[in-house]
Amino acid sequence: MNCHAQVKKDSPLLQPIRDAVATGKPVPWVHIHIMPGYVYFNHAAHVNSGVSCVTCHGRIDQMVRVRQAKPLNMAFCVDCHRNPAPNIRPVQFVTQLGWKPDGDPAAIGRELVARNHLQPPTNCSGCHR
Amino acid sequence: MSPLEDPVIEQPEPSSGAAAAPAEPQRQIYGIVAEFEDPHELLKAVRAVRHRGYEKLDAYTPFPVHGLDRALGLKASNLGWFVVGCGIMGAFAAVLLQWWTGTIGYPLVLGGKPFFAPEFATPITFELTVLFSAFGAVFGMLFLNGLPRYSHPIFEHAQASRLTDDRFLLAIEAGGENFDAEQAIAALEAAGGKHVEVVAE
Amino acid sequence: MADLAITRELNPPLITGHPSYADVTAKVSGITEGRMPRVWYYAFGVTVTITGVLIAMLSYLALTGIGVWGNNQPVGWAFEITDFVFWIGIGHAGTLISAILFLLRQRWRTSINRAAEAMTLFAVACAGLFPLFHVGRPWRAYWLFPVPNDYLGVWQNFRSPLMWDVFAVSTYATVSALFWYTGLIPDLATLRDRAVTPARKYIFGILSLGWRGSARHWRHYEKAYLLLAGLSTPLVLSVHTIVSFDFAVSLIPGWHSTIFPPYFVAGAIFSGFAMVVTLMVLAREVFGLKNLVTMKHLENMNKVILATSLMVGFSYLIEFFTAWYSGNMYERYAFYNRMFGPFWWVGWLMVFCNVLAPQVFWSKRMRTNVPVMFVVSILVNIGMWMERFAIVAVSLSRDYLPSSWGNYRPTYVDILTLTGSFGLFFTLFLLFVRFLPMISMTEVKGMMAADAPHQVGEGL
Amino acid sequence: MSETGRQYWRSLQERANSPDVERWLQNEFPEGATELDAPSRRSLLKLMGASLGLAGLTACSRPVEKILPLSKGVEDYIPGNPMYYASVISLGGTATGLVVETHDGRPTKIEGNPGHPASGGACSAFAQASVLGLYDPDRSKTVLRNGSPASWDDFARFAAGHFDPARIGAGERLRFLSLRVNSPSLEAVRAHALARFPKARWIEYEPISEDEILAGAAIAFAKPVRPHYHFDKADVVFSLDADFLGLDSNNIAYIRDFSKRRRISSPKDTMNRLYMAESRLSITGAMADHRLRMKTGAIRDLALEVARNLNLDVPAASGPNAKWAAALARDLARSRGRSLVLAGPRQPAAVHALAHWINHALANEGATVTYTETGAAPELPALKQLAQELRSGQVETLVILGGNPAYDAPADLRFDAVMKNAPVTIHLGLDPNETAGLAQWHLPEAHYLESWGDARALDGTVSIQQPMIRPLYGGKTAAEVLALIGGYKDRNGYDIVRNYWLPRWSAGDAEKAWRRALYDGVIPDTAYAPVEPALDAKRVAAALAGTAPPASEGLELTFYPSAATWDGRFADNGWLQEAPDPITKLTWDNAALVSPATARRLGLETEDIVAIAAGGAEIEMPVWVQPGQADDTIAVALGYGRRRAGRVGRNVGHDSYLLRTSAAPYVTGAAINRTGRKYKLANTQHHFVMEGRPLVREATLEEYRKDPDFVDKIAETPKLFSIFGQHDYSKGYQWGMAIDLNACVGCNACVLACQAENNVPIVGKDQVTRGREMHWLRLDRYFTGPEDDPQTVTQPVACQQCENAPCETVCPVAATSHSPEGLNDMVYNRCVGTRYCSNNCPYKVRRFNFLDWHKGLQEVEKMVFNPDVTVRMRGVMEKCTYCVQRIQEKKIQASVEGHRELRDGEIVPACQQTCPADAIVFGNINDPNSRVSQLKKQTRRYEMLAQLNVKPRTSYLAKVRNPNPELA
Repeated sequence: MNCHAQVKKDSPLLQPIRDAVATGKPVPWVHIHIMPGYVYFNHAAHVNSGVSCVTCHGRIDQMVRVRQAKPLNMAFCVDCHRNPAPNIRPVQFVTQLGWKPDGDPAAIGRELVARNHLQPPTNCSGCHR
Repeated sequence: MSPLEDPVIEQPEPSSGAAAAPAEPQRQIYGIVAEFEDPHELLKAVRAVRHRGYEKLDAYTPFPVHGLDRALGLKASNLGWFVVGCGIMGAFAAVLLQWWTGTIGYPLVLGGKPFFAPEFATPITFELTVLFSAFGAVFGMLFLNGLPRYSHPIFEHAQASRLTDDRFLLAIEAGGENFDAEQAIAALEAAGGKHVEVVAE
Repeated sequence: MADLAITRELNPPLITGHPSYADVTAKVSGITEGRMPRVWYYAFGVTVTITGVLIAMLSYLALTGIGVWGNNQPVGWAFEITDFVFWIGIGHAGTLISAILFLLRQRWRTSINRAAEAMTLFAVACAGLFPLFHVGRPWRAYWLFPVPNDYLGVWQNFRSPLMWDVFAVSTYATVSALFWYTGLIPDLATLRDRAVTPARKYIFGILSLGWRGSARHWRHYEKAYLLLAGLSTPLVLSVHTIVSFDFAVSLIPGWHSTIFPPYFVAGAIFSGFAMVVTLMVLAREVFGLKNLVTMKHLENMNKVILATSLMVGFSYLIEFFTAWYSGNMYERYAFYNRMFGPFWWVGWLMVFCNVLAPQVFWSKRMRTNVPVMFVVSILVNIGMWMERFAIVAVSLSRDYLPSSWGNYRPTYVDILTLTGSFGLFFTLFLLFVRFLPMISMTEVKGMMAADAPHQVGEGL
Repeated sequence: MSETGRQYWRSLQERANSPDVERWLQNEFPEGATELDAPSRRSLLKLMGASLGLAGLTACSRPVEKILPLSKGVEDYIPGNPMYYASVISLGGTATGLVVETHDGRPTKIEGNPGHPASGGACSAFAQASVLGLYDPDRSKTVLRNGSPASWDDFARFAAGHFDPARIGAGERLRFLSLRVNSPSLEAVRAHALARFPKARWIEYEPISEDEILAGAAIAFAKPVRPHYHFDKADVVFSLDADFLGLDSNNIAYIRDFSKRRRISSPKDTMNRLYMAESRLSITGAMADHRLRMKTGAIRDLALEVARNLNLDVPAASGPNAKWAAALARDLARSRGRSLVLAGPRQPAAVHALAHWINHALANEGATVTYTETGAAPELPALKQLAQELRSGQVETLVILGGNPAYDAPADLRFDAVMKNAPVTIHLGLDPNETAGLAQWHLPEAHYLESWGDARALDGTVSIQQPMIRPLYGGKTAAEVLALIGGYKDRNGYDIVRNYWLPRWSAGDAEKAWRRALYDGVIPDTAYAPVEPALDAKRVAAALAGTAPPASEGLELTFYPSAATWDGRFADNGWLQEAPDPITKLTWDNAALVSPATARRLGLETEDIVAIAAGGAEIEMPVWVQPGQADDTIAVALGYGRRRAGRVGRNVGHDSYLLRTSAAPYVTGAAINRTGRKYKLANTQHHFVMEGRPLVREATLEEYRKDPDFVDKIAETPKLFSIFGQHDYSKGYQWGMAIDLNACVGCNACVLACQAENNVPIVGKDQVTRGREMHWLRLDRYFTGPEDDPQTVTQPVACQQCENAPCETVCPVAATSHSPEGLNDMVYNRCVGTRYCSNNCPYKVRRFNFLDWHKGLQEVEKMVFNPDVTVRMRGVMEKCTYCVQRIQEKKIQASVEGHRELRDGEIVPACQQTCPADAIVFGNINDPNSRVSQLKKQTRRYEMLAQLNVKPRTSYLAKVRNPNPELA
């Protein structure tokens, strides 16, 4: 509640959160981006390599109700793993969903891929264990 | 004819003589049809009728009569070309499938083997070649014969129901040059044909 | 004319009793038109029941898992693949008779080729069931076919002999079906023209594709038939070659053998002909086709059985020799184990049924004796099944690491599934003889014409 | 981590607030129990939700698409990332330090604590499997009063009245019975309780007793000191029937020390020499350079013979092994101060005393053997007296804190019968076992992974036992119950332990020391100080003279603890039940082991049911003909045939306690008769001969020195070539493994570690008999030499990660393929299950899910699954992948930490991590300095079946034995 102790103290939208804090019962979240059990996706690995949220989750910030924006199927993952450059950006911008670089993003991506030796796995155990 | 040769599938060599072009302007009648009881009579009749200058003939038999196509002056079948073409297509498709999936589609290292190699591509290439050729043979044959076809004038003939059993029909088709129904009927009767009928289109 | 005289001496008429064209039509079509003999209904009742058992077993398997079979570590393949190879083998005789003998101008094939082809189709259908259901997740079996999918983006492994199998077997099934149907078209037209009920007229009208026996059509038809025969011949040889690759390409002692392709093909023809004899002996007794399927037919087939039996026996010898001569301890043990291991009786049964039993056919009295040939043909079928079992399961049970050697015991599901596949085979065959001409009238008539006394060649 | 340790506990406290939690857990998630046959991590996610927000869960009905976060965050905790806590496990009164991996509040994997003296980073098969016991659905879930459910409050009310000093007085008729106590805090609570009831008595009893060891020391040194052996300092070891690498010691440090002296890197290196005399072939015997099989009773004579050769003044004894004994004696004498003689628990006290004497004579005291004074005393006499008192009705209240005496007390004490004579019996136990069934009160005990405590290792070092999860079924520890009974100042385990230790540290940094202790997993300076007791040779000689020479004829029956169920307490642990016995390879059963010669003489065959009569009782059990077993002896494992146990353990095997008397707890005469009936035994290896195949390669030290390349001579490998060009594996990480057959003792720890790490299912006895066991890593065991007296070799075999993998070539759907790092990837979700890969695998390491092994699994059982590994469904193939999940985890960590290079030894597969002998080494073979590369440089290195040109990534280092040239 830290911030919301002041900001929007009594917005009805935050009622569930206040209840949770009051009762200690967690807020039940709806599971939108569901991966099959045999797929292992690690956020740290992607975020720290400069893959933005928007790449897989779309413009969450512009969604009134969150929905799955990308197919998130194997072909979708493999495409990016084969050619990550277009989806790589400086790590500090990964959370800026509307990030518009000055200059060609792909070029920036290629440069980052080269600098960090990013070699996303395309073999099976990269995601299936 | 050699002793072991099977008359049923004797290879016709190309013969000269006017081709029976199937494409003809609409006619009122299909032609004059006579019935014969055995393939030898039929052959005799064919020769006799052609002797009188009738070229646009067709015969209907319950089994392939040896020598009939030459007697009628039909050219050898060109089905073989269909089959060769399809076979090549099959081989090409097979190689493409195995090469593309192995090297472009998703290259995977399997058992330390190359992504593509003729060694392991051979069996499937062979199989698909045969498969496509077989399709070529069957569907090519149907296509050249204009089959399947719902109906045909010949079935109007009184003895038509026996042409797949034990009767042999000879048709002088209308539309040949100097075709004349009366003379045609005479010619067939002279050749010993029974049930000589004018069959409508 | 002289050469024709010789012809007739070398090839006495294959059709005895001088029937007319109409007689042939009536006799053959009659079977599909009239009532079946009572024995047919009994037989059909039995086979349908057995087929029911097959369906029950396969459902149980699919719902529960491969564990309902006796398979284990290390015997990953046992009954199911044995049955698969067995049925594929059976199928080969049909193609051989219809295609290879056709190309070799063996005119005696004419009265049996239709039934033989049908047998091929039904055998392949039975064979196909096993690879389909032997996978752990049958609902994923379609992954074995290269269906494009954007979703996964992964493809099949064309280095795998199993993949070659998929193509070989499906091609074989398709081409056999086309060949069979092409041969049927004129006879279907005959049935159409004889049909009295509108239903039969309609059905056969559709099936015969409006065939009218035009001379112009015959010329393309004969060419197509010839080409199909020409294509089927290498195909049938390739199919069992590729089936044998499943084993030859692996590295398991007893599998890893270069003589498998010819060995398997010979075995296939061997077992196939045995099955044809079994079937034809029954068919001619039940439907009184003694004039069409003569003793000469049966004798010729028995000669083929004898010849292929010798080939198979020779292959056995070579296999053992190679193992011994290689000096490879693993190879040597595999074959020692085949004859003297826990499954010794399988090895000896296969030698008895496949190599010893057919030797009686050296005597003409034996190979023209219906009961004898019937028994031998059954023995050969048993022996060939045992051979496949010895190769598939016995080799697996003891390979490289003694620590991982295992044993194998089939469960009742294994046995009932095999039995059920016979039910399916015979059900299909009985339906075939009931509804379709089991002998090619067109070809028989054509041959009668050729044999007719007052031959008119183009010599005139 | 000390921080998080505390934080974590606090968060547990926060969870504790809902009584519904218990109820909900008791009916084990009835609603929406999801099938795990679909490899669904989602169901595990739901579980994560469960263990995350137990309190919340009780409120909602867990719809599939809901996930629940913690309502209050845990410091340093990132959902999905594992956390590691130090703890400790006790078995037979000695402790092993652990590091426990927990996923979202669920302990899923046990590892050894590198900082703990008894562990050194490794842990035993029992410790590895103990995590499964936590989730056993058949554990005690509620307090039972005369068999009907009650609550802890009921018991508290009862206790308050019953143990009121006003009523019970000084406790003349109060008796406590517990397992061997090695917990300082419990001792404190006990002291308090006994102070309150001065006349009460406390008896400790472990069925696997050390009585003879202590008695032997008492003879030699006039006090029951405990010997500690230092195998790393010993050049020559003579074991008198002591299976110190296996079941006669809970201290795996012995394996580590011993294997240090077996590991050699060049022909110049020296290694120790092990002489072993025993009746049953043990894994120690399998490691021995010289092994004498003889009746357990005859070993006394051998020891005397050796002693005489060392000029000790001992009674004469004639043995058939004069030459052997003489050579051994010379060998021992040659290495004064660097030799070691030890005796096993089955040997009489006098033999132990003699061993001490020999060590004394060889100046090994203080060098290879040291002594500590623990105050431990023989247990059996006390138990006998208790039984006597019970029989004569002198006991009013019997409090049994743990253990199962009704099942495992010596049969002649009839404990199950006399127990009833006590008007009030209270039993605290993990599961409702035989004793629980007879007790008036049964109290559910807390598993060590869910409760606070502390425990001493063999050398005295104390570790704090941290809980990983709140008690699933509201169990309590012995200390807590005793605190309740004895009115101790603290009532819950946390306070008892914490308040016991805090005062022991100087006030200022007590809190810091406490956190330090939690973090390190050991409390510094708590080890016992070694004592140097004076040996009294005369007493030893007298004792030896007193012992009768053994009965030479007749059958001898010996009992030994089971490698699966120990003394029976692990009977409900499916992992252990299905783990093949290291020697017999039997699963799910015990059997009467007899030698081939004896079997021939008695006309017995494996799987014959025989009636064994001993100690006035007779039981029936199957025979297992075991090469290496001494003639005219029968060996029977204890701990089977549990009558009252969970679904897994009930009536598995045959109860041999029925033959065990207090007079002869380990060795007795027996008669054996065939019944003519047969019994199906499930064993995982049927063929023990290598058929002359060069699978395990070995040589003597001499041969090795003469020809360092002997491995290549054993099997000529043809020149290998491929018609295809080979793929390039020269760049990046290239994973490989080296297994030193010389160090491996075959203790099964790796097998269990692999099972726990990779969610390897158990299939049950019936399926094992069908040859469908699922272990990814197996120990192949071969015998060489004569059938009756063979030498034994053990070889761990898992997927060899062939570069030219035959399995990959034949898979039609490419479900198994090669990674650029040389791993043989297996994609379970792509597999259609043709089993072709397994057929074509020359090592037969692939395992197929013939059936749905997870059918009917309860949610609580699913909590043990490692969420980093897919749970395989039926119909798919599975196999070892060098723990690829651990490789990926570390690679991701490295890239997160600035895309750095991985360090050698950073990635450790489960089998290597737990191996006490450090026989398995994994690493990057592209790095010439990595440990694995170094090992692969050795001349002992070879690959199994290399001639197939499959290029396995796993190499083996040939076994080298060090026989005494005099005995060659």
